[in-house]
Amino acid sequence: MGTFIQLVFDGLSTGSIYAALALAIVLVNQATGLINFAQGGMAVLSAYIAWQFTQWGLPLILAILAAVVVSFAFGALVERWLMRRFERGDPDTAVVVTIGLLTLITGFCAWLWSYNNRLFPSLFPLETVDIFGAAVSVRSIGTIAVLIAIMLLLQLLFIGTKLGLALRAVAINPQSAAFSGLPVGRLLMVGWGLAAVLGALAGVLVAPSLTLTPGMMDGALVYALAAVILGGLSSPIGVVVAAWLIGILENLAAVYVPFIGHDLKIAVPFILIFVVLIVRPQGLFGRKVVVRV
Amino acid sequence: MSSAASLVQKPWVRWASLAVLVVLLLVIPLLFDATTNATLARIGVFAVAVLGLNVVMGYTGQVSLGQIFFLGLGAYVTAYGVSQDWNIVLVFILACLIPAVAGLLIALAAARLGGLAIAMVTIALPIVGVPLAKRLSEFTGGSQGVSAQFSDAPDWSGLADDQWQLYLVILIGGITFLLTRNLVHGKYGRAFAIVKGNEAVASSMGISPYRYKVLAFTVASLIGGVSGFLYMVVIQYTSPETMSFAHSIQLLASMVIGGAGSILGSVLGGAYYVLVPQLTNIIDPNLTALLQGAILLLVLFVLPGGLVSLPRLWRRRRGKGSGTSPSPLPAPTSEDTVSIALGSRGSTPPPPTPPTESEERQDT
Amino acid sequence: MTRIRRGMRAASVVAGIGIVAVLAAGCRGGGDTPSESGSSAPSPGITDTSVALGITTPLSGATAGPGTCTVAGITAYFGAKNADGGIEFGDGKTRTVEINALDDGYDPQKAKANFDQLKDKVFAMTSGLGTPTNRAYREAAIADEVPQVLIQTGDPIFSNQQESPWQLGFVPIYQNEGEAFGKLLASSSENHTVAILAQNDDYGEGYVEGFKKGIEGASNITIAKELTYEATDTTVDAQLTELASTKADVFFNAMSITPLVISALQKAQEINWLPSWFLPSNTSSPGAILEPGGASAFPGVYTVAFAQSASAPTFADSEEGKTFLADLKEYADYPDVPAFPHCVWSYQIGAVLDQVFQKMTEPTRDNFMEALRSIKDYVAPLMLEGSSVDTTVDGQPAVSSVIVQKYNGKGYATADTWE
Amino acid sequence: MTLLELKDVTAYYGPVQVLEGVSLSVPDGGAVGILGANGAGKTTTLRAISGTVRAGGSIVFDGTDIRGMRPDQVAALGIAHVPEGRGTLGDLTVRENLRVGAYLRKDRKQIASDIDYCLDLFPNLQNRIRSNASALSGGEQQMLAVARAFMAKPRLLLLDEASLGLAPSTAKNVYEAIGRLRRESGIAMLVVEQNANLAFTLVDTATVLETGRSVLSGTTAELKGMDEIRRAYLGG
Repeated sequence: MGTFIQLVFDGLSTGSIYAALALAIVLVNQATGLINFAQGGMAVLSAYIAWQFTQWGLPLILAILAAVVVSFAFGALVERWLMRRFERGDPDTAVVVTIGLLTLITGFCAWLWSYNNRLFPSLFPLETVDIFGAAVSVRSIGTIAVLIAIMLLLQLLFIGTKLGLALRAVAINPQSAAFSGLPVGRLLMVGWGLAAVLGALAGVLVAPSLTLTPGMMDGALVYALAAVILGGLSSPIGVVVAAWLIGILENLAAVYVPFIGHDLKIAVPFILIFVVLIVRPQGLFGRKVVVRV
Repeated sequence: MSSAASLVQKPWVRWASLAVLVVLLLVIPLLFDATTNATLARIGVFAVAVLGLNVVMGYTGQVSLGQIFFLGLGAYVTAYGVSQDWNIVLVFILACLIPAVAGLLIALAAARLGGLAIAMVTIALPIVGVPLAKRLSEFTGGSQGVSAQFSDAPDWSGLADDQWQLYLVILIGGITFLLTRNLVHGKYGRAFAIVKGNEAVASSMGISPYRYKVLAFTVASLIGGVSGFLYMVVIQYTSPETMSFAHSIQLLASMVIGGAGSILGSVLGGAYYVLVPQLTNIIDPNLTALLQGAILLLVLFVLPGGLVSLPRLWRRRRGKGSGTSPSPLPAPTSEDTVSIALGSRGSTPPPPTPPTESEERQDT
Repeated sequence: MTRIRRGMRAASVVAGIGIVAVLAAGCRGGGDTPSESGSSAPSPGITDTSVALGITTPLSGATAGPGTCTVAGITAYFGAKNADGGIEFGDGKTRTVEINALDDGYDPQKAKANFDQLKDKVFAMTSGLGTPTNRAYREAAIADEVPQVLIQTGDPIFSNQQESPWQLGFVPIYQNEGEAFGKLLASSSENHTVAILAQNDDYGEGYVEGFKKGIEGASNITIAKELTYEATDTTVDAQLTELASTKADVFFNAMSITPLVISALQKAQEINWLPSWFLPSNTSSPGAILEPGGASAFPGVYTVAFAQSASAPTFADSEEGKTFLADLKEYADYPDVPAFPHCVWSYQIGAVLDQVFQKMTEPTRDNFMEALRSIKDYVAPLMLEGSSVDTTVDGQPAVSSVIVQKYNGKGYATADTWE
Repeated sequence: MTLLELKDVTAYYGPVQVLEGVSLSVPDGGAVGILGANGAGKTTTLRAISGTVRAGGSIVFDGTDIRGMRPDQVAALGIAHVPEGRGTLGDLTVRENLRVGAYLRKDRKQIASDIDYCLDLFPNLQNRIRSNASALSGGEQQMLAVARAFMAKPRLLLLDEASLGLAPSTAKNVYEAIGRLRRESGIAMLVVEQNANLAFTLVDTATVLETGRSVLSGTTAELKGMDEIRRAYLGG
């Protein structure tokens, strides 16, 4: 029985890595209607910036805060000078632009900090705590806790605040939003800036266990996309729950389903998507979109 | 200026240019050394792969990130066929059919889903394909991969291996391009375009989006199989790494850079896929990712419609210069109004880039 | 005829121009046809004053870390030698060594393309990382008679002279490392149950195959469970949990991804499963892996090595270690301590080639291969005492003898018996 | 006191000139109609005012020249534009659409009571308050568009073809509600409308456009009296 619970907790902490990235992807999608393939790359860049600050002697907390501020500015500038030109064009081109941005950022990190592994200090100590017979490290509990906080904040932002509403209005119809006085340009920049902040938090949470390399988040990107689709593009809570589900079911399938095993467990999220979307095309929690022709 | 436009309409000019192209394709392999022939052959392989992706993505508007899986599958079928000493023509047919059947089965299930979900299902193909290839090692040679020597030049041809391989690529690739051109310029192509434009409108016209999406996927995976066969003709070795997810993303980028939804764009896309890594290797092998990202963004900035829109853009710039451009009254596209909405106060907005046909957005 | 419409006209004209333009960009490397390498005519890539070596290796993508090292080490070694005037060849001429490295991003077709680019400009290919990439141009290298030697892959096919006359591996084949540890474990007096976690490719399979050969016939060793993982996985926690449930007292670990080994060491402690560990040579460095992983918590951590680990604390103080790090910084623009062993191995490959060049009597590839296969009992720099280079044995790479080491909290010490 | 003054306003779509010279003025609290055949430049005139198309000539609102300003800056000055096609924010609920309308306002309590006022003004929206705007009928979306514009507490409302695509009875209801809105809030209005009869129930004066030029203007009574106006627009 201990193994089962252990696998569930392992799944939760792995799922949290995917969830953190997925939240950033949802935020960009809600604010600009785009799927940002470079979200993982931007998270890695933020983690490198935080790492560089620690090398210059800043304590970890301050380094992370500084990196968060720099990431916000970087996200806003990327929107203004790069993405703005493609937001209203052909969506395939916009996706490839984000792929170009991902390659460029990975190359930039490799050029500045090399492909050598960098050890990244963790906010949380390594000790473990016993929960229902499963040993769970304080670090993964910390990651899950921070993640839940971000998720609730994001949910509040979108449903409760004027800014969240404005971001969504701009994504749906920027001209109509402008007629109500919404400063469209600035809001798009804020949307990307906030997503970059989310990405930075994801990067900083994950770097201690994955060690900092330019391609650190590439593996998590696919899982994050799966979580975004499974959870529904419009619902932060849905995406986090979907990411946890993927993490847990992946582990359980690998151990308990004979055919799958650890090499094919990566197929689990896709089987999940298939089953769920056949039943509920808008995802587990997304709102049903009725389009009148 | 207008005489040049009418010159090109005359039938004999069309025939002459076609003849020139055929002669060029026949002579080229004999002109250059082995290295260049090998590069050209690889461009041919990936031009066919990008062409397949264009059928399902450029022309039919469905997002597919799994095209490299069908290339890998075609390559494995070829390698296995050669290792069993089957007749080469049978091997080629299987290399086309098996991926096509796989594509058909996947499409039958996936085409029902919405756009982003189809993208996710196609992402699963390379990501699950690599560990699966390792697991089925008795067919695929597992992680060591498998090589297949079957494309050396026969003695009667008097050609060097690289020339023979390039001719094979030109012959098979050329036929694939011709058949696909006729498909997309014909009845099916129009149906694909309508499905891409608006599925609701398509079904109201009696065109079932589901049926044409499945057809597009199946044709794309068949062409993927052809490119897999040609991959083995040229590289003569394949391993699970061939169908890695990173390559699927690069194929998508090459399709867009070449020019989505265009036959010539597929050729340029194949050339981009093969030549850019060689170019970055010349500049500085340690900066591959930085340079490739920069080149990708630079091209998209200058040519959002891809390389294939270069002649049109160049003609328009020349046309605008002489001021007599008879451009029709452009409808107030969303770019004009939105760029004004986003632009800063008082600055006259950048001249609205006229939307290429792939960027046309209905102005709801 | 109606099929040939306006579209065809534009396509054919521009395609013709397009192909010619593409050629101009593509064919700048067109050299002369390969000269018949007669007994005395010099092979390509070598002149009286210099020799060029070619490397195709992953300098981008997931394996760029070790890939960059495969170039840095050899560049550092020959950078230092070139600074002292170059290397005195067996034929009396002193030549400087030039390294031409190209990135293949661990993609077989790019590796073959890079080989096509380099084969007429370099004397020999060397030091490239990866089984699929090296296999991709193996047949072409044999057909063009271009040496593909001292490459960084443990795939046994490259060290079989009958199958690969123009090839030779450098690092011990994976089976050797697994077998050495298996024999040591079998020599222990008590009974042991072993849990195995191996990378799902030729690397992992080779280690497990060798280990099973090493414990053949040993009644006191039983394998409790054998699992695999994917090189692209972000974590192996689930596998660790499953293996821990077997309560095995020895953990045979064939993993080549540094972050995953660190997280495995941490995870085992979390679920308080404290077996003795075996780690492969390229993921056992004290500084980069054992310290962050908190390895001192385990009764014993064994590895197999033939070269010193760059991040071991004693390394930086040793004479050879200092010169290595200095050369790396000055000639290979690699400023900090590498987290991967491939830098040290690449440096050693340079040293072995140095010996071969000194034995060559003619500037031809055939003569080079003869000299290459005649190195015996050569202790390259940074090698652990007791291991040496021996290229004379068919079926074995340049380095085959390996020493089982035990981690003593700071660095490694040779372990002759299992106490 | 004139609230809005247009003098010889020109406008271009790319290289093509659409407005050659439009002049009109809207008194404070007044309601002016813009009549004209299809393509006369009615919608483009409103776009020139709200800054969604490049314009020449002078456009002065309450003393400040607003030509060349961004749409959101024009909106911030108190001009609300209900665009052709209504510009509904489909994925947002009716309540969320109304809250977006009040984006620039800080008075939270007043916003809540204004929402109730809108629901009273347009009863159909009352039971659709929670559903997505995309699920509303054409008439309901038009009402929502006007309500959203009102939520910004503008001084001038630009209405573009409010009756387009609506059944005659629905169009009448919408115009009655707008008439009530004008009486109770005193907002000035500039109304583009094909259906002149409907427009005349709301506006005091009107200007007629032909091929991008304002040719004549007058009170509703004067215009009704003119034969060519009756023949051209009133089906007389």
